[in-house]
Amino acid sequence: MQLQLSPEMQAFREEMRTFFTTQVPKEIRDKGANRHHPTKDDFVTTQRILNAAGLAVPHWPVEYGGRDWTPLQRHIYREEMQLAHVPEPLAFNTSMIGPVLAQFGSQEQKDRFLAKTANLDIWWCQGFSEPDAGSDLAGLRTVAVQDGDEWVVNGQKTWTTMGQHADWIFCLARTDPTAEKKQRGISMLVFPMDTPGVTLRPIELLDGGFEVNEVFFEDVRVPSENLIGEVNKGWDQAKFLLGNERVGIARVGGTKGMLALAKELARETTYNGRPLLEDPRYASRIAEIENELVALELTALRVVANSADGKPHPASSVLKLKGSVLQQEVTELIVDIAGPLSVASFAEEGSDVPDWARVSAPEYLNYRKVSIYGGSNEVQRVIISGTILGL
Amino acid sequence: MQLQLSPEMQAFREEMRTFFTTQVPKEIRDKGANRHHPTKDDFVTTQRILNAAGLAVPHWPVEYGGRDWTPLQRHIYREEMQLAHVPEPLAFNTSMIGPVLAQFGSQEQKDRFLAKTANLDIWWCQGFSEPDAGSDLAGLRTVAVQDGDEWVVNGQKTWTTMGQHADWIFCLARTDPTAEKKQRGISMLVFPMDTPGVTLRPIELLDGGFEVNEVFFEDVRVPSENLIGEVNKGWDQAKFLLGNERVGIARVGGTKGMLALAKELARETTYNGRPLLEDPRYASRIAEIENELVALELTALRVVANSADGKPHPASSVLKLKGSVLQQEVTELIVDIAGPLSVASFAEEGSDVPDWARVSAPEYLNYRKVSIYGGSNEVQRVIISGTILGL
Amino acid sequence: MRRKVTKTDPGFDEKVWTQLAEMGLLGLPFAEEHGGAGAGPVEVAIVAEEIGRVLAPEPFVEAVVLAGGLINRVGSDAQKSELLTALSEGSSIPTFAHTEIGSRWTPTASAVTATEAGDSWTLSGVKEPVPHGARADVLVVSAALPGGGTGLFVVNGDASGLTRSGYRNIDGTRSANVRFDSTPAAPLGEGGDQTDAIERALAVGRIAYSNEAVGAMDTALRTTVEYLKTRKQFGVTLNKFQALNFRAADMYMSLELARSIALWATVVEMTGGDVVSAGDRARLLTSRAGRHIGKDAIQLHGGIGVTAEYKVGHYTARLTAIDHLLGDGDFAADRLAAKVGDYPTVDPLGAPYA
Amino acid sequence: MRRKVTKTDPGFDEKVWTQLAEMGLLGLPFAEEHGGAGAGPVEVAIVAEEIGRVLAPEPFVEAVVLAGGLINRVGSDAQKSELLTALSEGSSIPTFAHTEIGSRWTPTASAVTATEAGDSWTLSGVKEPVPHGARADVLVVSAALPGGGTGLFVVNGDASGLTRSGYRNIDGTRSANVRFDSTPAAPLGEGGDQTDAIERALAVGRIAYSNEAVGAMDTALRTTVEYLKTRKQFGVTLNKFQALNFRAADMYMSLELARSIALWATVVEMTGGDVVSAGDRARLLTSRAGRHIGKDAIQLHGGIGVTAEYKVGHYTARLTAIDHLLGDGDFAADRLAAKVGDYPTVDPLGAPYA
Repeated sequence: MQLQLSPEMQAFREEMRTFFTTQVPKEIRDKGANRHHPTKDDFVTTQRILNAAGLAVPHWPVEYGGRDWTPLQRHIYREEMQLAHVPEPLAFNTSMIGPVLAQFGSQEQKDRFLAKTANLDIWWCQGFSEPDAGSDLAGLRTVAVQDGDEWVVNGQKTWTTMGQHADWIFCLARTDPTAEKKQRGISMLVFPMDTPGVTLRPIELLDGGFEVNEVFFEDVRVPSENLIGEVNKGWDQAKFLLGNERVGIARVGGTKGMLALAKELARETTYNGRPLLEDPRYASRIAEIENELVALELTALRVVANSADGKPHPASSVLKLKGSVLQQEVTELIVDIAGPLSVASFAEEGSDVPDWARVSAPEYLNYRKVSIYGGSNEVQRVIISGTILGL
Repeated sequence: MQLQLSPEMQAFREEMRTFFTTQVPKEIRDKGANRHHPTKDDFVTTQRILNAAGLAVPHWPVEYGGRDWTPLQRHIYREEMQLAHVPEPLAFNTSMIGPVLAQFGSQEQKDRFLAKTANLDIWWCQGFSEPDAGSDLAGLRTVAVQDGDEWVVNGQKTWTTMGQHADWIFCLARTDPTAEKKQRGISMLVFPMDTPGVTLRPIELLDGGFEVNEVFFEDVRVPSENLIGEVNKGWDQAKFLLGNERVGIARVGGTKGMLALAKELARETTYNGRPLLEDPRYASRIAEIENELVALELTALRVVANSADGKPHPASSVLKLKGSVLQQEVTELIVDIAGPLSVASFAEEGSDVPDWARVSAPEYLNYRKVSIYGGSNEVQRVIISGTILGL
Repeated sequence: MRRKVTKTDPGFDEKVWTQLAEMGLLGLPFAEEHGGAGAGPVEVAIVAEEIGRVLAPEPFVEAVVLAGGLINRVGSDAQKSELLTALSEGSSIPTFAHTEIGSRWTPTASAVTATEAGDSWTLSGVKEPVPHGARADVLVVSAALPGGGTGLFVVNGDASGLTRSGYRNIDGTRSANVRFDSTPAAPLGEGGDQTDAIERALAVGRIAYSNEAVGAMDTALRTTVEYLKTRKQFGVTLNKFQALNFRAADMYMSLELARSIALWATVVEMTGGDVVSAGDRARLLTSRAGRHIGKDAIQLHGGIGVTAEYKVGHYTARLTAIDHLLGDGDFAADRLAAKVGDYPTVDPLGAPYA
Repeated sequence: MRRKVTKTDPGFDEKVWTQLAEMGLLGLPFAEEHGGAGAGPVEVAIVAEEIGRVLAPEPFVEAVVLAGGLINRVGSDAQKSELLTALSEGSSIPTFAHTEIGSRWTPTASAVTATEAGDSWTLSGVKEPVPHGARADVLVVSAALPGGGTGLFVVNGDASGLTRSGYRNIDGTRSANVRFDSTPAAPLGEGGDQTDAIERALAVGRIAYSNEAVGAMDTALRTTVEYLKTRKQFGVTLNKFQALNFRAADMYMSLELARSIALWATVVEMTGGDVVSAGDRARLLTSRAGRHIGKDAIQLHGGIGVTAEYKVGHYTARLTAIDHLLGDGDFAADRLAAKVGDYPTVDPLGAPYA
């Protein structure tokens, strides 16, 4: 029952907190605090600072820059980073393709990619989802056909987050269309985004931003050495990768920071002369969210303590589910604090609407995604009822 | 868009209100107001008063005591009755077997039963549900085998409400076990509860009361003339009957009365010297329930206006669903108003806990049933998504 | 189509606006002598619901119900004749400039003040966000009066000392920051304190928005149901997943309850009942229902639901905007809660429709 | 079995109580010199959770944690020695007589007043409902002091001027109306105002009840899951209905979050943190979770869930009682809400465990 930090871990936490709040440029962290998306440069700058300090890929094998931390240390590291509004190391690099390369890649592939991946010299994007295969990943239709020393890839991916910034893509393709089970006959290929035949179409989201893309492949020729792991065994790597994706998905630190912001905003916003923070309804709404957040943080710690050899504990579905709900509740709270000002989302110069109120509704709408991506909350309920409860 | 009462209907409502609040003994209505169950005598006394005034079975055919009212009039009649805490005419008699007899019975059966059914000279109970067939009514196992002029019934029923008061039972039994669809081969039989081979076991409920029973049939011999309608066509009658069961299930009048009581209790109950009714949390909780109740009442009126020839509008599932949820919310509200006194459910002489607080928790627990019986809320969602939305 | 229109100013289609005028919809609730059609709240509700159903970006509720409604109720005959005729013809679009930074749905004004000099009035201060405030030809402005109370004034779009900075809202419609600097203004009607008229106008606006929201929720639900029937995942259409169907059933329940109360509030307005409390009731329930349906419509669609390229998310965006323009659900609940102790039961069917 | 035991007074099994004493559980948190085991809050939590898991009607939290805890914290050495030894041995059951008709979970008393005459004290007034108040051998009674404040007193079960009327509670346990009529009483410990000690005792009681509730919720969920796996309807087991499985998944989520916070509050108590606020946090979440799980456990069972013959409804009944004995979720939420502006974030992992 490890629900308190030891003095060592308190010190470790202090160390992380100090690093993040002093070594990462304030202007980058302020953007996060004010609910603005980091730019590509912000991501790169931050990750290189972290990498130089050995803090970009602590969960990787030590030989490639990892730190051999306990799950608890990784947890503290992640939460402190979120709390400090530090843009996290690019998940596609550090949580997805990096660990896959370290686990499944050839020595040549490791040497070629891992250091650059850790330092964000290569910006990776993910080519998994397809238009007709959302939650049903294994239903993918993109095909790769062998032609001499090359694979020829045709098909379409979607929901490719920040694909517009990416140098390389890691991508699942069907390499054996005759396989009996649809999970078999899939392989993982990596290739540069400027390979001939690759085109990218940004998808505008409800908040007016462009963070996801469609990626089209038309006779894209990929050298055989760019296949990761064994041919037709790509599903193993996908499962390994998606398991990592759920780590840290509770996002307690990030939500805490948002809730602290909401308190400040509710203090500054008045109704009939009284700050909303003193309105029983708002105060109680904050108290309820905050209390669930406490419970979520403690649950995350229990999960961390019980997770063996990097495999996600089944209860991590609870973290994803509740974590996404709480994130959404805080964005909704902030829209409500903004009240009539929340409509003014794309206000320009000449407007007196404060910035936080302008971004409130776009963020609220954008955050609907957090219960959809990375395994929708419906998928999490399937996991909980099936894997945990045995239903 | 008939969301207001015409002067004629206002007058009709006034007439009903006056009758119920002056002709039904106050001591009986007070029991309802104080959340106590009516006794058998209360039911009988009330129904005979109503019947004498032509108000027990207004929805029946005119020749058997009906009033040829519009759906709106029936709606007003029902709501006013609930609002006045009048024990409603026994549903088993007036909404279930009565209409079935009027629709499917032989002339002999009508003459034999209908008048006594309207006047509660016969108290009927329902033998539909079985231990292994709850929501899945058609899965019933009770069998009736023909033997000369008699049917011999064996099997078991359950959830037989107020069966302990009943003179007769109407009951579904499988009369053709070889029928292809399980809905076919079922017949409806009626017989006295004191027929040899009928035994009854009361089931204690969480509130300590006995309102439902198990009924066992062991070689119960029923004369052939007691089969209602055609043999093996009992499912038609069951569907007809269950359609009627959902009428009035919104229970707006009853819930309104409970909410009015809750307001009074919240006014009398103080915390730190302030009535709970002035506590923003309680006031707001009451306002939300009350507003949904307004919406439910208006929706009931829309459904009533659109229901053709007695067939329930599919949206009546909304009434059942929301109606049950609101009933439950009010019972929960009253438990919370009672606070620490709510535990004292079976307090006796010598206790200072007011009566309303004593009955609050038993009623709350007992009311969990309203989202289960008469087609559970899950069944209602199946109906809405399937029948209305076409999913 | 809508996306294209809302990407460029004024955020709606001027041609469609002209068509609405030709169909007589812009003068619907006004007297024939003022160019109107002399129709009632029920007809207005039908139009508002249709606006919501197709997510039309044209400012029907804002111009006709809110601004037009105030002119019609408070304005002098001359003002009605001029302004309502022009509105009905489609030649002049009015708006109600009332919201101020820091005000939360109150019927009073404080950031804009009115000053009298001789026979004439000027206004100074800032209103924001003002619906389609940059495009509007004429503004009905609430302002703090020198002797207390809140007055209503008419300001022409080309008045001196008027600065307007428009922008796009979350739902694709437009708002503006509107600055008054000793801007000439004419009192609406007889002048004086109009707090009650504003409270009533806001209530009527809440009812109209409730009807618009019902239309939007209806389409959001229909779109979702259609998606569940056709979208395949794991080899079957989504409606094979009972948990999803049940959520659609709950959305239907929310919609029908909201529809009932929006209809009813419209009838209350028509029959002269307590429109302020009916407006709160409609606002409360359509707020709760709008959030429920708006969120679940996106969730049941999955990723496509949050894109700007697919329609369902825009319905959620509009529902979110409606939810905050004239008061959110909590605001309405608090106002109703303050009075629950005053009566034992609500009788929505009885006169005068309390 | 439990039904039979709870049908007759004292509502629990005296033999089981003796066994609990023999296992050392009744003296768990007390010093060895007072017959106790010298264990900490964690061990108490484990027992409370087990009590909840099997729905034992024995008043462990009421006698050991609440009454025993107060005696242990406030009592004199002599009182501890006498009362805690007797409690630990199972020979004397104490109770905390604190709740009054009209009090709602406050740490103060007003309906029972204490009067001093010479060296001795008497109490007059009524306490109700007092947990197992008719059976209790000794009562720790809160009373308004002559000079203000709330004191704590020890009253023997056979004291003069003591009238006790016991009855059955909704969950099968017992309460009583306890009347004091110039009843002789001894101050607990040094006497004087004990409001803070009472507030603390209530907080520790809330934490213990949270652990008991977690145990009860755990069984309620397991029972429901088992039912879904085995009960057939429409020819298949209920777990073929995704909508039902999803509800079980949500129940699991509620349970695990509640379990985390109950564990944590126990650790806060152990390490000397802010036990009052931790008690409120645990109370809030276990209240929300208890209602959610209690209701849905019945709903997913269908008709059998509301019968007294099947166990699941009794878990809901106990959860309902726990939810109202020392403060409901709204009560806890209001107390936490009053302070949310005092700090930016909660850090449950840092000392002193705010």
